[in-house]
Amino acid sequence: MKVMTIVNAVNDALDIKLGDDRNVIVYGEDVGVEGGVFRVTENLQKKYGVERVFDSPLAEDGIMGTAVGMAVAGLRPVVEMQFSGFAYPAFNQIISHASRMRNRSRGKYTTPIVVRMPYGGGINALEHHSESMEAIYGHIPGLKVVIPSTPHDAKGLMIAAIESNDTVIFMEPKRIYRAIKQEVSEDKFSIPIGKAKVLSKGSDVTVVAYGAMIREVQKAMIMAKNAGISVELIDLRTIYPIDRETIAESVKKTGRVITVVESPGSFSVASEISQIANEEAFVYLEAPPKRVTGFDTIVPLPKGEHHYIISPEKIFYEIERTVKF
Amino acid sequence: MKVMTIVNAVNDALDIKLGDDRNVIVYGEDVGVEGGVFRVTENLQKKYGVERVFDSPLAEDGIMGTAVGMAVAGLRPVVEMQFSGFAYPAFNQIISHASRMRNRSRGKYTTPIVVRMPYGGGINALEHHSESMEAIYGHIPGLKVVIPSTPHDAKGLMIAAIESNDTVIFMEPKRIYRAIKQEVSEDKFSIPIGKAKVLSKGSDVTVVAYGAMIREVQKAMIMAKNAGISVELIDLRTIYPIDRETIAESVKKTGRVITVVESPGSFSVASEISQIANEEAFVYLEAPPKRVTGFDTIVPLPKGEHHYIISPEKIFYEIERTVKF
Amino acid sequence: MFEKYNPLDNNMLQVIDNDGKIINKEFFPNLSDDQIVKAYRDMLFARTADLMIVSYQRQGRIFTYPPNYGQEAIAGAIGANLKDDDWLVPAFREMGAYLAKGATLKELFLYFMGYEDGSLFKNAKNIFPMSVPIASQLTHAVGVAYELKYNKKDNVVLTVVGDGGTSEGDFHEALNIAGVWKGPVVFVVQNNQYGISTPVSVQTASKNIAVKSIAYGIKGIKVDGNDYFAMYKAINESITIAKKENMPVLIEALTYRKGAHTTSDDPTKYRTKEEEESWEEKDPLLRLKKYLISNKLFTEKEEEKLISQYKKEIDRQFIEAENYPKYPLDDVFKYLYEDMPADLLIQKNNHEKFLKWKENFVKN
Amino acid sequence: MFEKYNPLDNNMLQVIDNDGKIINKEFFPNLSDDQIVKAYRDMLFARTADLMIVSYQRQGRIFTYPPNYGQEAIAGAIGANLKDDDWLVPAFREMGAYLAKGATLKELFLYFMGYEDGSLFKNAKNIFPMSVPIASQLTHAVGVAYELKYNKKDNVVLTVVGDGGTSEGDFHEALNIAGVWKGPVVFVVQNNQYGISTPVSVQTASKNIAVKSIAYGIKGIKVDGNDYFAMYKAINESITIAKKENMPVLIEALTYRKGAHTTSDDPTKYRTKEEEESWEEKDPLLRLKKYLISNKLFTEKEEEKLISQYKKEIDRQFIEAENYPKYPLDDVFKYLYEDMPADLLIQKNNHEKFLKWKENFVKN
Ligand SMILES: Cc1ncc(C[n+]2csc(CCOP(=O)(O)OP(=O)(O)O)c2C)c(N)n1
Ligand SMILES: Cc1ncc(C[n+]2csc(CCOP(=O)(O)OP(=O)(O)O)c2C)c(N)n1
Ligand SMILES: [Mg+2]
Ligand SMILES: [Mg+2]
Repeated sequence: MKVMTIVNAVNDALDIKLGDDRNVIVYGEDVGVEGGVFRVTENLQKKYGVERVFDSPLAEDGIMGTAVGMAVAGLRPVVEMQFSGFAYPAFNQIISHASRMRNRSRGKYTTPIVVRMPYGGGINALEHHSESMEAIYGHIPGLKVVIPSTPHDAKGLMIAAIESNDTVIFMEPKRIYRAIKQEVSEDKFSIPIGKAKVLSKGSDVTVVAYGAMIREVQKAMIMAKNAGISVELIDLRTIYPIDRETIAESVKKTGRVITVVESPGSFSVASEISQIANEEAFVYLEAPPKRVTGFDTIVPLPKGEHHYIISPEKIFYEIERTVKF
Repeated sequence: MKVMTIVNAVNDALDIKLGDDRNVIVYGEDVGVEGGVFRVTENLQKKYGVERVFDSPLAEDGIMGTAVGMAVAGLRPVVEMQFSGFAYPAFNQIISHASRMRNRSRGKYTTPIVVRMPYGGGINALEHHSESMEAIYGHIPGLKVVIPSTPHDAKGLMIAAIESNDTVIFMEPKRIYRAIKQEVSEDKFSIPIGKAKVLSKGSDVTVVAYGAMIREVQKAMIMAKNAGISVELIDLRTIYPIDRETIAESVKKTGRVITVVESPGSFSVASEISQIANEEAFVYLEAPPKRVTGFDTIVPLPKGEHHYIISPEKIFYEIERTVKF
Repeated sequence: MFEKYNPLDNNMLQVIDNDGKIINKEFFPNLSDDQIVKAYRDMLFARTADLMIVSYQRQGRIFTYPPNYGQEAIAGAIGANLKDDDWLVPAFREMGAYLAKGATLKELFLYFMGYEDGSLFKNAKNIFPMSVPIASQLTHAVGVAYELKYNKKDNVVLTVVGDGGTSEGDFHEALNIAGVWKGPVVFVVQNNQYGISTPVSVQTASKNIAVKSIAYGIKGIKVDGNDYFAMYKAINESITIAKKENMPVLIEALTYRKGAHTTSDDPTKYRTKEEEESWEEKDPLLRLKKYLISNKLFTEKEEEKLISQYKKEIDRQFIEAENYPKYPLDDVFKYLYEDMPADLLIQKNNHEKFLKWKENFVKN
Repeated sequence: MFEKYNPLDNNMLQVIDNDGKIINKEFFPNLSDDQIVKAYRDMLFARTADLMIVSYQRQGRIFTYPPNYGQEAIAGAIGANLKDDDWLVPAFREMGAYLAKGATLKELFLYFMGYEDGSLFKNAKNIFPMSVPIASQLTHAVGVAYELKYNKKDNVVLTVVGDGGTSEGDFHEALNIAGVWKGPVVFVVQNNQYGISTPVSVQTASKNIAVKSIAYGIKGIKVDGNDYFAMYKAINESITIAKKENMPVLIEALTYRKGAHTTSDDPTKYRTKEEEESWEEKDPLLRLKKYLISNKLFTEKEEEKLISQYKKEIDRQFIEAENYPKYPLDDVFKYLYEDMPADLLIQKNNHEKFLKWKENFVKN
């Protein structure tokens, strides 16, 4: 066991997979010499050489397109989009090829690609550096979309992502890249993609969240506890394929569900979770499925970001209202 | 009044706006000489000249980016993406600039752009020619997303879109491009963006749909009528900003809501409508808000498309189940 | 070759003239008479199939199809040069190359009839499915080249795009990255002078397309795409250089799309009869046939016989394709992921439940 | 100029050497002594501000900032050439050009402090906000050029991008479309040899960046970006040609980013001291100052005085920016659409309700 941040954990996972599979290739903007602007790929080029870990030209479409080609030819590329806000030039390759090659070729060709991208707000960044567009990826057939919330999960999910023969969009909550430290096994282990995790058992209300929002919900849960409210917290971990079962089971028990996401609320993961509750647990619902989300606005620049960011108080406020409904 | 198809109606709207505003510029792949692969821009180049209606290079990113530049400089570009499945190279310009320039420049610069794109399945097309990705655009702050279902609406909404100072994604249901004929006024008129329309009053269940699905719902409504079920049909017309009020009012009355969309169901417009029903009319709900959608798969090639396409029977089946819930 | 045909001078590699006469011995490719005859027969087969497909389409027996008519020398030369383990990353207008790689007509028919199964190319090695989003395939080829280089394979990847496709950002990113990464990749631009209705003059103001290689530090050459020998030679040398020097090459193959863009297109809307006619004598099959006949390698009679034989074969495969089993519901779901997610299974099951209900409903 | 400095020959336009001596009279720009002194003072102001911003950042008083250090001649020459009604479509590392167009330092401070208001440039005409997604601004400039041509305006649009940005598809689409549409647009590539940690050799294998103009049928030239006179001359002539002939021009300005990529970057990770030092004598301010001093137009004393005067002015504006009013909740919502949609209003109202609740909650 070793104390790791999410940065360390992802780095460790990449290290392990680079070590045990010669087909794993890591590239992207500044991931080689520099080790990534967040240092997630630090030291990997030194250890595995410039052929396996390298800087690409500043060309996201090209990064993604070459990854599709490499993957079809048998490699397992793990590419980095420097920020999720800069992944859009790669969108065509993601939606038109990476997610479709398997289906298009009736399984003859697969695209075992991991697309890493730091996402989310709360780091006082410039425009385009704070967005959370996971719902868009979730809506694209053929993709898996994974978001860890802890170092342990980041490592296990990253290993699973690299070992998956499907394309995985691996979104890293940069706000907690270094904020959470945890003892993580140095061995190779993986966590199944598509399985949510019940982080806390509770009886009054189910809260579904993921990524950096988990920590905020946990803060809100202290307030809830003081108010005598028992919260069941589910860490979704995978946006798609979504774990209906875990959500359904919990909502059937609590009769109430709140989803907390950083993104704009309309057409968000929160809307989806609510609808799953409708479909799976309607007769159990004692209050409307609730969403706590960002506004349907652009994430403001740092001086305005506090307005946008979801506070523990806001989460607690909605928990209380939902429980009192 | 004149009998028009949606193709005619959009053409007429473009004609009127080209006629009354010198700043309107129409361009895209094959929209000039050819008049568009669906003939939506037919004759416009002849009438308004090659400077105002013209063929662009095969470069969607460039089409969209130049439109942003033109718009900031004072023009009102109406660009065509030949199919919505080929709009993804323009995605970065849409999400990073067109939708943001106004907010970024604190209102100093606006981007009155209309992005026309035929979308949707049911025309026995090659891959990428049948998709419905409106939810993705709906999730992007700063965009308006419009989908007409009749020639009359197509004309009025297109005129409103061109006159709007915001960027409008105007998605045209190509399956009914020529299938629906309707008397439409030859005068200039506009229909407000953001307002849904109640197409049929009913009391047992609310069905929300748009685009080519309206006609399918109407077929299902005949079956429903035979089964003694009274359906209230809402044509959403605008995906964003969404008309909560009209939905809320109807669901409060009927207590039941079904949304019919062609896209994959997860993270779809249907999930959003259900959540709006939860938020606005929870205590009135007598059955779980339901979605009738495409599968979370890639639209199959023509020989498999009948599996994917939503039939009136399927809609009726879900109406009946919801009413009997 | 690349020095002599410097695209900056707008020179074009040509080996035979419109009468099939050799006008450029130096670059006549190293091909036996048998190989040349085979090349012609392959092109003839492709053309015969192409024309038949257009008429199948008119009969409503297949959906939209992009004719290859007039461009067969390019696909032919590609197909003749690629080894089994070489990769082909196609666009969608190079049937001859598919067939040479081992795809069957039947599969192509299935594809245009609307079955994904038509993209499987069961017995063909190292060939990508057709790529519909213009130019998006080019970066795939660069990724494949990376793998070939990484694993020190003695193979090449060849990819194809149209003149219209050169306007896309993908074209730039692919060629630019290829220039930096190096690797055995050959880019062939089929410059058929139109992207649907849009002439190449609307696509770019560069002197020609081959010259764009300069922007990427790779080699480039403009070739008469209707001259089989020139195309064969250019591709052959490019493959050699690409493999030996890990040097990407851009080939502009100048040709003309004699047919419509697709079966839903009407070219009379945007080009003149005169223009179309001016290309008749440059027809790639005509020119090669003239060469063969004047060298006593082939006769019109043989051609007639071949065509009727090909027609039978093509029809046989077409009818096989028409009798292909129905598209099962399962096939909509089962190829998206290695393991079908629970959500998809639920959706499938629900749909099957509905289908059962529907059977009853329709009965009543 | 474009013939003499053909990028194919890898020639570079230079007017003064490292000692500030004129080595190329032919291309010495038509500038009065006063204009030259003003140019130097503007560059000095920009550099002084730049260095102060970096130290403000270290003090935690602003957020991430991309230093211009070492590249001031390019922005200076741009700024000096653009008229009020000309358009500037910037990237984010050309402060001098912003200021020349009428943006204030205070606004730039606000931007880097995290206010969108800092992008408003209240009194500056025809300048786009900074563009963070690399290279995405280039097509905007082409659209602006379309408008200028369409309305027969006698103006130009100039846009800026980095060497890294030339790898993006946007670069290609912008220059290619500009070549086809023509129009008065000048593209300036600030080739500072790095995109964050990535050297330009990883971005492209082309001989230089100016040579990429050939791929688009537009004019191109490579210029010493640390030579104010060369930059002025190149931009001036390019603007003339762009306006007169509707001919787009690509200028590669060769320079060196003496500072870090941004204040969060540490260049020692990826470049050597020797390399950094080798650029010291090529510093654009140093060279221009040598010219001025040897021509008796300026003294070190004046410089000292100016710097201390500038520092006061910069600090004044900085403190003004620091005292800028709080960012109201309304500002998050009100600029997205011309009329606020009902949904946004509801979201704002709900949030305000929560804030009221929170006040109480925090009290208890
Ligand atoms: C990204 C994208 N945009 C638009 C289309 C629609 N489209 C199909 S073929 C075509 C023209 C292609 O021209 P070219 O590259 O010259 O190839 P050709 O058809 O002439 O072989 C267009 C615009 C598409 N398939 N993909
Ligand atoms: C599309 C996009 N991808 C990645 C980034 C992250 N990023 C910011 S600056 C930069 C390097 C830019 O290099 P260059 O174009 O040479 O400009 P310079 O910073 O040297 O002025 C990168 C990769 C971005 N802003 N936009
Ligand atoms: Mg073409
Ligand atoms: Mg740079």
